[in-house]
Amino acid sequence: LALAVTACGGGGGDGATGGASADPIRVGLIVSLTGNYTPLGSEDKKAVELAVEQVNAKGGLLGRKIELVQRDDKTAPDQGIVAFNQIKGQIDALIGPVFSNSALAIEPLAQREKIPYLSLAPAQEQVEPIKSYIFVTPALSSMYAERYLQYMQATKVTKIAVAHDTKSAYSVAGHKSMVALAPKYGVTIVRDEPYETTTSDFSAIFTHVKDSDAQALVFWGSGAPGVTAGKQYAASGLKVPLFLTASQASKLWLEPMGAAAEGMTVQSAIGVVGDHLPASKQKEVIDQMATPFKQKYGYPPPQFAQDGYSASLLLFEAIKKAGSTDKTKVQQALESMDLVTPNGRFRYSPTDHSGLSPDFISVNTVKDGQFVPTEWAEEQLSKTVSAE
Amino acid sequence: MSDRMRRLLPGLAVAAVTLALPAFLDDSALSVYIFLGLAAMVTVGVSLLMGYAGQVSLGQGAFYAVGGYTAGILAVHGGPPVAGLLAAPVVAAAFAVVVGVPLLRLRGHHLAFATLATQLILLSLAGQLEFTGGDIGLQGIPRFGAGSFELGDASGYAYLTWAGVALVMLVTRNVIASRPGRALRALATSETAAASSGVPVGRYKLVVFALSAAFAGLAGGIYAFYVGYVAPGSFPVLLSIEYIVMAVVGGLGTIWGAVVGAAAITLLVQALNVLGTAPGMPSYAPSVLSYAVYALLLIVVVLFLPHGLLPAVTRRLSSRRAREADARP
Amino acid sequence: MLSVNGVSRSFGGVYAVREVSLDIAEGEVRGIIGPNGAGKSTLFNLITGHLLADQGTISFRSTPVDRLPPHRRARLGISIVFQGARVFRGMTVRENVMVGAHTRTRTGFAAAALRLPRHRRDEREIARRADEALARVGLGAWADRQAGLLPLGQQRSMQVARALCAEPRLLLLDEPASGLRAGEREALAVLIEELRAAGLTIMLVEHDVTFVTRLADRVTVLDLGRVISEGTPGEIRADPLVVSAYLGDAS
Amino acid sequence: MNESDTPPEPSRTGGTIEVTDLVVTYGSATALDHVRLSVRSGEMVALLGPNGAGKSTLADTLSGILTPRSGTVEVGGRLAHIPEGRQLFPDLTVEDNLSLGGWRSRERDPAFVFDLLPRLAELRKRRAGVLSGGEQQMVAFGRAMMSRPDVLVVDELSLGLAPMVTRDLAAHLVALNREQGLTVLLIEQNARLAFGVCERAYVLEAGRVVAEGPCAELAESPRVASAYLGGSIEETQI
Amino acid sequence: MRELLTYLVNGLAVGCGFALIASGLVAVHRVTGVVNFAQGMFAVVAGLSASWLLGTGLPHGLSEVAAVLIATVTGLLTGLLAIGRRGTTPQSSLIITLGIGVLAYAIEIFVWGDQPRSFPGLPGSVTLGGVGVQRQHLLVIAATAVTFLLLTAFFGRTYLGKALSACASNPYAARVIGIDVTKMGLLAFALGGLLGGVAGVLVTPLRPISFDTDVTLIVNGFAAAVFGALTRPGLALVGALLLGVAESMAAGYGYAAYQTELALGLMLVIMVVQSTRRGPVLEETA
Ligand SMILES: Nc1ncnc2c1ncn2[C@@H]1O[C@H](COP(=O)(O)OP(=O)(O)OP(=O)(O)O)[C@@H](O)[C@H]1O
Ligand SMILES: Nc1ncnc2c1ncn2[C@@H]1O[C@H](COP(=O)(O)OP(=O)(O)OP(=O)(O)O)[C@@H](O)[C@H]1O
Ligand SMILES: [Mg+2]
Ligand SMILES: [Mg+2]
Repeated sequence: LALAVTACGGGGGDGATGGASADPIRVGLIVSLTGNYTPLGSEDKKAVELAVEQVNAKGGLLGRKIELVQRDDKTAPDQGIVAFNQIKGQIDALIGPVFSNSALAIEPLAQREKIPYLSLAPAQEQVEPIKSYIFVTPALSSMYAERYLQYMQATKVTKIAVAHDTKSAYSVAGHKSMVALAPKYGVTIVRDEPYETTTSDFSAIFTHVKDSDAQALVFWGSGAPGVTAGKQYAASGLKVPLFLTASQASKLWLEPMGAAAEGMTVQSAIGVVGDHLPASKQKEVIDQMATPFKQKYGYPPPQFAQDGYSASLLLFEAIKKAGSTDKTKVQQALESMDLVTPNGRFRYSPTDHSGLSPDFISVNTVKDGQFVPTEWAEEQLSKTVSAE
Repeated sequence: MSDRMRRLLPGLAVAAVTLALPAFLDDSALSVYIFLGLAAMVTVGVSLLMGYAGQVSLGQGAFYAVGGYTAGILAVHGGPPVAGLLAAPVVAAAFAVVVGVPLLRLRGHHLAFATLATQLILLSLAGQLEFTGGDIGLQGIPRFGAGSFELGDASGYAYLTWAGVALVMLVTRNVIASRPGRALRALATSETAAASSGVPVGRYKLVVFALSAAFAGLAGGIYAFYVGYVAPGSFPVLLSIEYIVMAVVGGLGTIWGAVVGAAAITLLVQALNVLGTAPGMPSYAPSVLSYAVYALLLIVVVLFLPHGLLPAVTRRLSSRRAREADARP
Repeated sequence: MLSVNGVSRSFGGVYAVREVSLDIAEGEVRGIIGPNGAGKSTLFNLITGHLLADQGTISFRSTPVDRLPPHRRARLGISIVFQGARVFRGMTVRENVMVGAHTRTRTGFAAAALRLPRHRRDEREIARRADEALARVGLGAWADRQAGLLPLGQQRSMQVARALCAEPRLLLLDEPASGLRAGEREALAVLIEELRAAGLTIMLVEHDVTFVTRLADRVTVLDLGRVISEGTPGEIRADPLVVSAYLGDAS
Repeated sequence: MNESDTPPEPSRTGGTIEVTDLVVTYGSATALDHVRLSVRSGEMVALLGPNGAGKSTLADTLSGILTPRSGTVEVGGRLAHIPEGRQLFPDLTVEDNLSLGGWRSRERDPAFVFDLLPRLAELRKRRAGVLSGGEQQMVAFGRAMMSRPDVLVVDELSLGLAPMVTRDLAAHLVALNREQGLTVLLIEQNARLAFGVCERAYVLEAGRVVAEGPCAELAESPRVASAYLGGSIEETQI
Repeated sequence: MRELLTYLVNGLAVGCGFALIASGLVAVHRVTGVVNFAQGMFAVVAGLSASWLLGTGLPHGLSEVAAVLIATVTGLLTGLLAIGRRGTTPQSSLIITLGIGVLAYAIEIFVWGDQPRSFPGLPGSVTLGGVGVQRQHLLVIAATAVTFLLLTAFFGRTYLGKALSACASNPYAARVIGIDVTKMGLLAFALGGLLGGVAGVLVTPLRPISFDTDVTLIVNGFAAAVFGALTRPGLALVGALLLGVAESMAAGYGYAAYQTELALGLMLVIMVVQSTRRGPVLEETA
């Protein structure tokens, strides 16, 4: 009996709130605050909270304050579902998990309940096929793949080796896109090197690449392997350049790498290199987030924070455009969205729920512990931002 | 007769409440209720395996996963859901037999490691194979149903889950209070003495291993239909450890203890999630609260109620009724 | 009944049992004595199958049992009371003894899970038999106690009850009287006499020579893993080899 | 309570045991009920009683493993305890088992034990867990001697030992008692053996002392004689 | 040939990392019979402390030593909770160490945040017989060699080491002969903390550490330790090296995607074969 009472208490709590015309606008936020994805989820949370603060400071939206209803998915799909069911009755829209397994578990429910949903997970599968209420905010790994291929074409790299983490959806998808798109850019993959997230020794990969005629090694992976491989690359005596993807574009990678990072090539979202952009709408938006974030937390916003912030801006804009929190109207507003965010300019459409294009990705080299866009990237980016 | 009634009464009362509950719970509470039931199902198996037969498994999540993937794969390929649900425990048990034949030669910590490794290997494979959907997982599992009937709403799944729990508890109770059950408890303390009493130790260990796997497999099957999605991330190794924690906290070697443990942990976790993410909490609150309070309560319970929640409560009750309650070693 | 032919077993080069041959007749009580470490318990373990012989063969009622695992030998009717306490802790005394009857019933997992009527009948029958066995060893009043908490002496008696509950044809007793007081020893001796009268074959390892002399038809003496003497209790007591190796001059 | 780390010299005056109004319980069950017992320096005292009387409980309390519910336990001098059921370190060698016996006395060299029990010298490198029952009992005895005790509590000396060995060990105890004043509390199933070596005895039943006195007197009592001195035990003379 | 050597050397280095975690598990289990699931946490605490101390400007060397000390104290505190209360069974203690591991998450996040940390170790690499090896890897190998030599000698040769082993072998008997089992257990936990700390400061420069890295560390450490039955340092080292080399070889010869399967599978096969060869074993008569 006690069990039943606590079950009600624990779950039902405030489930009765109708939601429709209650005063504040309620935005759900489900991210990983415990478990493996904590470092990602907690950054998302900080950024979304910041965006909400900023809007509320300006009087809110449609004259109403925004209130966050948060839950932790514990880096587990079933907990994501529990969390979603707990808050689905109270919220007008949802910003969802950064862990793709959780995201994919929640999305069918959100679709069924017709709740506009902005996902923080980069998995392609979320928008293939398109579900009308589901939108993705991080750049998909296919875009990072394509951007690198563009860069290679420009710098006359035609033979590459690719390493990817078989246990990470992000890098599996990135690798897949790279394999698929390479011919289009005249690039051949001469070595294909899988590894696992827990791998702590990459000498095998470097040895294999050394023995091939690859002109560059593209390394797909996030978290610890990025650092481990980076350090071992420096020790391996490998001569061809190492290309790292946007997961490494933060102090979390730079700091442990120290001097070993100098000269390495690392992709990033446009937000990371805001300082190097010409004055533009894009730069403004980036600063609008980066400055207060840095003030508050003492470090520049990492990629995940930018995803969270971008998702918030997209959602707020959609509500503004819809003129209400009516879920169908917000969904429609999202499908015709055109908005500049720290992640770049989103152009959602009924056939495109990921909205970004590779143009908003920078290719950088590390100089004095900073990410500095390559000449090619600087040129490309300034073209992109001035086109707006 | 009246004694029998007195013993049956609490059980019946709990059963009645359990049955009535889904009608009163909203969706949010229902999903907790369902996951609680699934955890209880697996934990009863863990309790049977560890508490009665003395075999440690740190990989019970593997059987949960096998059940989930079995039901999921069958359903995605258009198999009838009922077949999927029936296949889940059967395939899980068969899998347990296949790995159990070599692994159950190992004892104690070796067995614990072996089961853990089994789960790691299984997850790793599931994350790479085509037909399991790789790391992204298996999406779009249809809802459970039979013929033209489709189990749509959560309360249906709640009934299904708790029917499963009841079945699992009944089977476990019947087994432990019987000849094979006695033999299991005997081999838990002395395999040699059990063998010389005629107990086929190896075979019995295998059967109980398979039985506990079947429980987990059944839970996994229901999970797959309810969630409609299974992925390697749904069955992390930590989950297996959580089941052991549940069994120990509730009271190892008691059937109801497994359910109490599963309920206590599940509800605690939910309560802390709600509390930690409440508006106005500092940004570190969710993780710090979830971890610290959970851990402290766990430590306190294990230190001060070493036999678990349920035995602690029943002992208090029965020592009030009659002073007869044999101290356990 | 039981025939052991040239059986040897060594541990890391040290022979515990060396070329031992024995023939036990149906209904016989055979005493086995010998100094500490002579190989008596090892011999029992070879007969029950807990250890496998390096050499030699063992057959029980004309069936070779060398390849059979312990539980199969138990099913043929070989029961043992181990030296030291081997109790199933966490179970009551009655349950401990009921495990002894494992070979006498058939209920499997499926029948148990479904609570078939046969299972209920079996259960009642075993419980009754266990109580009977407990009464015979004088533990009737202890049936519902936790076995692990019994004092050592009681644990040993309980093992005897457990072995009896299996209704064995051959009963191996490894120092059954150790830890028992004079009065309790007397009761055990009476019980063994009753069992012999009922036709049970018994092998008895014991350091209490008076006890063995009283009960055994024949006595085998082991030393350093070998049989050094065999005969009636009287013959053994007179054998100078036995006196110097085991009994000492004082007796 | 009983940890006086005296130097390893064999002490000439034995220790003492003084137990007053001792109550020891296991949960709700009372194992010892207001037990009073005293052993003077240099005395050898037997403790008899049926199974479950509480003898081992008393021994465990004397060596500080169990804590009394009430009453006092005073041990003068260093106490060594040969526990029921041998209780060796099964994973360690015989030699290591013995040398650990000298934890308190800082005696490290088991040579004198090997002199006393030559069988152990043969087994010195063997893991204690695989020894035969009697061999283990010898190690348990030797381990207790390694601590150069003033008081020795023996829980079932003859358990599983061949008669010759029992006699040797009993003789050794008597010798130690006579020559070095070792105080001994002997819990023994073989009452003839116990009465043969001890001056005084206590009889414990159901946690209470029901009789005490010089062995000769107790042996006269018909009750004691029938329960503890019955016919079947091998005669043991020293 | 050069390839083989590369994989071998690097595999050994990785294995040594596992071995250091295993050493702590063995130290604690050998004395207390407890499988210390907080062992990985000690390494994490040391890694995070070292990176934090370096950040405050403390020089290398000093920071690492201080971090190891912090881990040692953490070990002691863990021991106090896990075995300090009389009558706690090893099984209960295991769950408590699990709880302490989780409690530590909260404290670590509170103190150091939830982001991974790392710090530079020995910079650069050297070439040995044509094989490039990070200097830090060599340091790990050297430290492991020293640790295991000392540990084996301590438990196998010294009187105190034997007394410590006796505590888990038969706690009752240990108390009978006058050993303070709880005190010895605490000593073991402190030693476990120290060993975990050493592992932490050595491994953190190689791979970033965050509060929950302990899971990865403990899984590999546990695998290695179990190989030595959680009591034998030498075998645990063998197990760890086997695991490391198997992973490295799998990656080197084209099975990188199946590293986990192959390495763990190999461990399982060896364990099962060992147990089969041992044949029917008798339980000890105690
Ligand atoms: N598993 C084993 N490994 C190594 N040696 C063993 C093993 N089992 C027994 N031994 C040795 O074999 C010899 C015979 O042992 P066994 O137990 O058969 O003696 P026993 O005659 O029963 O002696 P006791 O009268 O003391 O019980 C002993 O020396 C013993 O140390
Ligand atoms: N750990 C325990 N928990 C509960 N009861 C116990 C425990 N240990 C012993 N007892 C009980 O305490 C009483 C005294 O036991 P003890 O072992 O002291 O008897 P004993 O005189 O040594 O018997 P024996 O001659 O058989 O060795 C017995 O009734 C026993 O059941
Ligand atoms: Mg023997
Ligand atoms: Mg006793």
